[in-house]
Amino acid sequence: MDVAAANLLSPPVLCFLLGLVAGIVRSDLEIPEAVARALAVYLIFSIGFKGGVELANNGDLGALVPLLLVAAALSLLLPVPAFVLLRLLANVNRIDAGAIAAHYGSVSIVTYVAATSFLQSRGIAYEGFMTAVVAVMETPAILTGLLLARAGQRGALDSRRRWELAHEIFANGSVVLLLGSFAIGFVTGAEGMRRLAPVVTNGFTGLLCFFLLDMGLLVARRFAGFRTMGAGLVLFGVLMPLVGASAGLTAGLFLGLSVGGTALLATLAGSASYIAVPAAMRLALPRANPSLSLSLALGITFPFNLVLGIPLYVAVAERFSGWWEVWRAYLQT
Amino acid sequence: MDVAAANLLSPPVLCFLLGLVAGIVRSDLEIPEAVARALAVYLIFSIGFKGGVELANNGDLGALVPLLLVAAALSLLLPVPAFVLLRLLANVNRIDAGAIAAHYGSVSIVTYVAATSFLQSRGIAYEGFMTAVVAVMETPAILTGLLLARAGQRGALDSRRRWELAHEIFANGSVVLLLGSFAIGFVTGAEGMRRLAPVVTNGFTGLLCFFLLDMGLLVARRFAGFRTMGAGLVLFGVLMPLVGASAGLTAGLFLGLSVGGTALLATLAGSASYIAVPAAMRLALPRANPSLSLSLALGITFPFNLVLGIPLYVAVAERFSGWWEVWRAYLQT
Amino acid sequence: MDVAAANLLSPPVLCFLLGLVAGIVRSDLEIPEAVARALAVYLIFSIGFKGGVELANNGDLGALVPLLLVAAALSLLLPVPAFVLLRLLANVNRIDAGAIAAHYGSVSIVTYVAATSFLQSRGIAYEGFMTAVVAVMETPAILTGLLLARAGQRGALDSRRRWELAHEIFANGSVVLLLGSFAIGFVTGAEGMRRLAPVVTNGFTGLLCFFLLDMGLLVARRFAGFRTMGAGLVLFGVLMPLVGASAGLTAGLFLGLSVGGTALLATLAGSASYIAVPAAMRLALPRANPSLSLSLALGITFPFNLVLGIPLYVAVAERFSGWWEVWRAYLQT
Amino acid sequence: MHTYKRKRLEIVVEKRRAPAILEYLDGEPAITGWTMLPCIGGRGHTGTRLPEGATDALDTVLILVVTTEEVAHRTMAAVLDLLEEFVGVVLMSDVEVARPAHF
Amino acid sequence: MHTYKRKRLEIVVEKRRAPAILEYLDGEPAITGWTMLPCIGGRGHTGTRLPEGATDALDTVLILVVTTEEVAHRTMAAVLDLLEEFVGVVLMSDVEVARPAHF
Amino acid sequence: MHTYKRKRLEIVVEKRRAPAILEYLDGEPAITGWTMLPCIGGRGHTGTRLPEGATDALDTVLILVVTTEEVAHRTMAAVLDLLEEFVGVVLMSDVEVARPAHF
Ligand SMILES: Nc1ncnc2c1ncn2[C@@H]1O[C@H](COP(=O)(O)O)[C@@H](O)[C@H]1O
Ligand SMILES: Nc1ncnc2c1ncn2[C@@H]1O[C@H](COP(=O)(O)O)[C@@H](O)[C@H]1O
Ligand SMILES: Nc1ncnc2c1ncn2[C@@H]1O[C@H](COP(=O)(O)O)[C@@H](O)[C@H]1O
Ligand code: NA
Ligand code: NA
Ligand code: NA
Repeated sequence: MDVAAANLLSPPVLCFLLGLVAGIVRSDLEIPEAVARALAVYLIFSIGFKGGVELANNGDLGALVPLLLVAAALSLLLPVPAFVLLRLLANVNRIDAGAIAAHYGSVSIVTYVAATSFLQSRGIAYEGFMTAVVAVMETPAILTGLLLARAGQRGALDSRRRWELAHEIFANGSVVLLLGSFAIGFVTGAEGMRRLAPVVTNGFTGLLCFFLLDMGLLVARRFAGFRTMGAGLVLFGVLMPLVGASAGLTAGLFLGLSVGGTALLATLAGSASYIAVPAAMRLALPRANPSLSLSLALGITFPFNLVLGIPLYVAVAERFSGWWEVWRAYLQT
Repeated sequence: MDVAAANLLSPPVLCFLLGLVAGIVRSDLEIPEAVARALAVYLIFSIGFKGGVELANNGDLGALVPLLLVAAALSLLLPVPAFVLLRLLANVNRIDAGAIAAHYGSVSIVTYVAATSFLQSRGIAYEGFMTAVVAVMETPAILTGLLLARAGQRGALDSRRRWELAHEIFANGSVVLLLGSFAIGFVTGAEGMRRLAPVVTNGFTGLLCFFLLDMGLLVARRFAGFRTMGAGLVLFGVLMPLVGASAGLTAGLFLGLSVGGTALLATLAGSASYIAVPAAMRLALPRANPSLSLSLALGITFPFNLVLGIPLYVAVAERFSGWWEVWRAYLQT
Repeated sequence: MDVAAANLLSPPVLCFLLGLVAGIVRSDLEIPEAVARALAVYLIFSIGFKGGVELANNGDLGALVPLLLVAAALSLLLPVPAFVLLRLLANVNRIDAGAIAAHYGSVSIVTYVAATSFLQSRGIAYEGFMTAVVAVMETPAILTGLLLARAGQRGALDSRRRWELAHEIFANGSVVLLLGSFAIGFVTGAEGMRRLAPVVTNGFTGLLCFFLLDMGLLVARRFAGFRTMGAGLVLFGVLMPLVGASAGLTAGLFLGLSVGGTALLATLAGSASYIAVPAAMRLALPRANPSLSLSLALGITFPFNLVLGIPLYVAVAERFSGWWEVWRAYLQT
Repeated sequence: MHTYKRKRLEIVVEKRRAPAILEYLDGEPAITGWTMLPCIGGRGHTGTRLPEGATDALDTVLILVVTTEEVAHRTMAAVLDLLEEFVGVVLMSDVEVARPAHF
Repeated sequence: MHTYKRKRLEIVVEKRRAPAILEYLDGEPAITGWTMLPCIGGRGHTGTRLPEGATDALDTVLILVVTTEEVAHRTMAAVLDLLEEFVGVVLMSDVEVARPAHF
Repeated sequence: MHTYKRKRLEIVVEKRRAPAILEYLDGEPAITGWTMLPCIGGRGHTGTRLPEGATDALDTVLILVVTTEEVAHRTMAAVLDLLEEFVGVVLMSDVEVARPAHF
């Protein structure tokens, strides 16, 4: 309860709500697109860079490899329950279901950023290498979503299209930027941080606020589309993050991550992409309706996670953290 | 004299002059529109947020309600002398006169920001809730301007248009943003400030400089239109801020505001809107010539206030502050 | 070697390389144009302002006048060897050769900025008035380039075109901004710096990183054009900066500049403009192929200087600094 | 390639007025789509508009609609009606398309 | 002023698909040039697109090509082919130019 | 809806050259207006232009003018003259308008 209030009353979440209200009353408030896109670049660069620096400073990489494998597996597998839920709950065609499933297997970087910002304001630590997890979870889901959408269809992708798609997945702007800034942080370490801290650290919360203000405006614009969407889809939009987050929580506890790390893995698994995957889907599944997946990922799941999900995942992680050790100890007695 | 020099030699005013010079020599220097608009969002958010935090910290709200009422009355009434002056001094038609009058009843947020920046650099205190005054003064003038323009005309606005207009007034982007950020500042208080200070406080003067550089460029572009405007209109552009500021000064002294608060109220009353009102006028009075009102508000009154008006209002407020108490004491003896 | 590694592993250069890699793998990573242009305004303003403040603080202007004269002469004369080299090495027509030569006589502000950033990180001092040198070197080369291109042609520019061109040269955005911000820094001095430091100083390296990320993306896009360009031109792109830098080094040593100042003069002389001159060339030599000069200046010379040139010039300046005094002393014995 | 005749409407309006036009287009079942392009300036009976920096009050957009001749005439009349006293122009011209069902 | 008849093609496609179209145009020797304009929204069979803030996945552009009638027909067919199942429309109309060698 | 025939000129020029063209248009009393749209790239005899990041030296714009046939021909000639050796193309086509006094 306390956690939820602390989240709700933080400047970033309040800015999101301000944007939401402005959008709902159809205010002409607007953050120019060019600036919103530059802010996205800034946020991704900043978390990548900070993750790399942290890894360089506390180079405990022991837990990293299993974590990355589990994270990739989560991204690869989560589209399956998403696809099944979509076909059960809503009257969505195969192609759209596959496209939506890909969004939910992948991750929302801004949701992750909001979660780290919340953890920091609460003084809860998390593993520095979590940023690498974000990068690893971004794209495997695209493959699964594509397979689900195309299963049983006549032709496979021709080789040209397959190449275009592989390219889209690996050269996706947010993946390249995240990995690249991570590497730069790792290479330049404390000295690099000293030089970039005023921009990537001090300015972070303030600029996140402006980005979330814009997100609120966009989410409100999506609301209009809900009437035509049906209750089944809306239900999916709040159910699926809980499914994903549960998987992420379990994995985090199982891997023995810290409370913060577990909450972040849950947040990632429970979030849905709206930067990397929508772009890839335009090439992978051009016939899929982009409004549908964006309305779900941006209009329902993002605000759900930002306002309710994140504090919930943190609270649950706090509650269950250590259980695994207890259980293991119990088993060994 | 000293005050005027201090104002003139401050980086924000010098940046405005640099923009002005660049514009006058038709340099191709340019701040991209998208960035100028984002800077406006930043400035409005920052003053709103800081005002809210200040109010939360020193919650002396006693003087607030009468101040807000007086401020709203100023905004509602100032279009009347503006309208009369316009009809007397210049050959402006009814509709344009009403539109221009609305601009002058409302306020210029950037002029206000420049005034607070100047007060701060001089170490002159002002009431934290002045930001609420800005919000309250933005829109009442639109109604008066509209009534003046339409007086004696056949049809009133039909109900659809009336609704559109009411919406434009209350959901106007800058009003929503100012009130919203004020609320966020008030709710998150000192802790919110700690997190946002690097952006909303430390970066403020620097970013204001860039915004004013762009303003200088825009003002210079307006200069070309003056030839066709006539001396009467130009005269109006420097006379009306003095009329408004006098009313604001009187009101501030009467209400017992601090020196800084009085100077700010004068600045607000003496300034003319060029963000909120031009937008509203496109719906309220689409036939009004937008070039005319923008040339006046942006091309004459804004630079006048920025360069001469602000230090003048501060000097007068310093000179007369306390007179009201003296006079009241005198009356009571 | 050490110097080269320090340069290569600094965040700004790594960000450039990240952009380069992203561009080469054709990632969809993008910094919106409007933001890139605003960042350019920011960088130019910041170095101008800081230069002005420094000059106000340590007002040793003795060396300034000869330095400015020498710098202007470098800008005016360097297009000549550039033109000759182009005609010798590559099959470039007169007009294009003149246009390219103008770019190489002029300077690249971002290269200069990267060099100062590198000097600062190494703790190497340089004269505060070097920024004035940048301003002085920007435009004389345009005249020489134009003369070289037009030599032997029938008609001279008609008077209207000549006027347009003079205007373009003196009212060029980057020249006006650099001189203007220099003046503002000089006038407001330490107090101005106190107010603007969070933006123009603390934020500098971080924002430079984003700008260089974008530069990397643009340079990579230029690579595609190299196939059609021929080896002669590519060779010119790395030879000419060495010619220019040698001239700059010699001049710096001769003038008795500090190590940092000498390295900066070499960097300026060795760099090629891609903001001021391309704009002027559209009016001066509209028939010149802009792709050619930009591909050279941006695609070859800029990365060459950023990655190899700067540390080389610094190392050489360190090595030879003081020789001139030694030699003079020797001559006098 | 065989082509089919259609009409092309171009509507220049203030950005703040565009939603009213789009709402009309979206409510007309015979119209299958539209495309909106930004303008960076213009001149007409209400004077010259150039980019205004911080305010987007004077921004205009161009809305392109391809549809059948009959619908185009009806839409032109309706849009001119919607414009009322607002700023704007409507242009019509001939166009050929390859996929007739699409427009 | 004497003018010459040409055809004008307008191609509305997703920004991410534009490079494939431009590559085709650049590879066709009979086409002397093109111009690309940004769109800020659109509606068609695949729904409504409005600016999406941080992601440019749904951005569209308009590509304008002026060429001879024969080449225009050929290009229209080829571009529709390239579009496959991708989003987009192709329009053709008459245009007059003054410098025939230029197009 | 009854319509009237007019001509539509489209002028693609470098952004830095646009003021000279607009100045001409504003000085021609028979021309009642124009609309300017931004371009994000183009190809022609002077090579390919794509967005250049920090410099706007290569930016182009499209200027749209609707006017009578006679004025259109005169304007086309004048604009081509103004372009001299500068980069740019001028297109003319038919257009119908509803309010003849407006153009
Ligand atoms: N003759 C014209 N040719 C092209 N565009 C025009 C013309 N007249 C008006 N416009 C456009 O329509 C807008 C509104 O025109 P108006 O309502 O006449 O002020 C102008 O800002 C221009 O963008
Ligand atoms: N009838 C139309 N008129 C103008 N533009 C259209 C029309 N139909 C489609 N478009 C444009 O083409 C894009 C793709 O259309 P579609 O493939 O039908 O979804 C839309 O987003 C619009 O920008
Ligand atoms: N055939 C064409 N079709 C469409 N636009 C063209 C064509 N040729 C040239 N352009 C446009 O006009 C600009 C200048 O052309 P040019 O002067 O031939 O280099 C190009 O950058 C294009 O934007
Ligand atoms: Na997920
Ligand atoms: Na006022
Ligand atoms: Na040089």
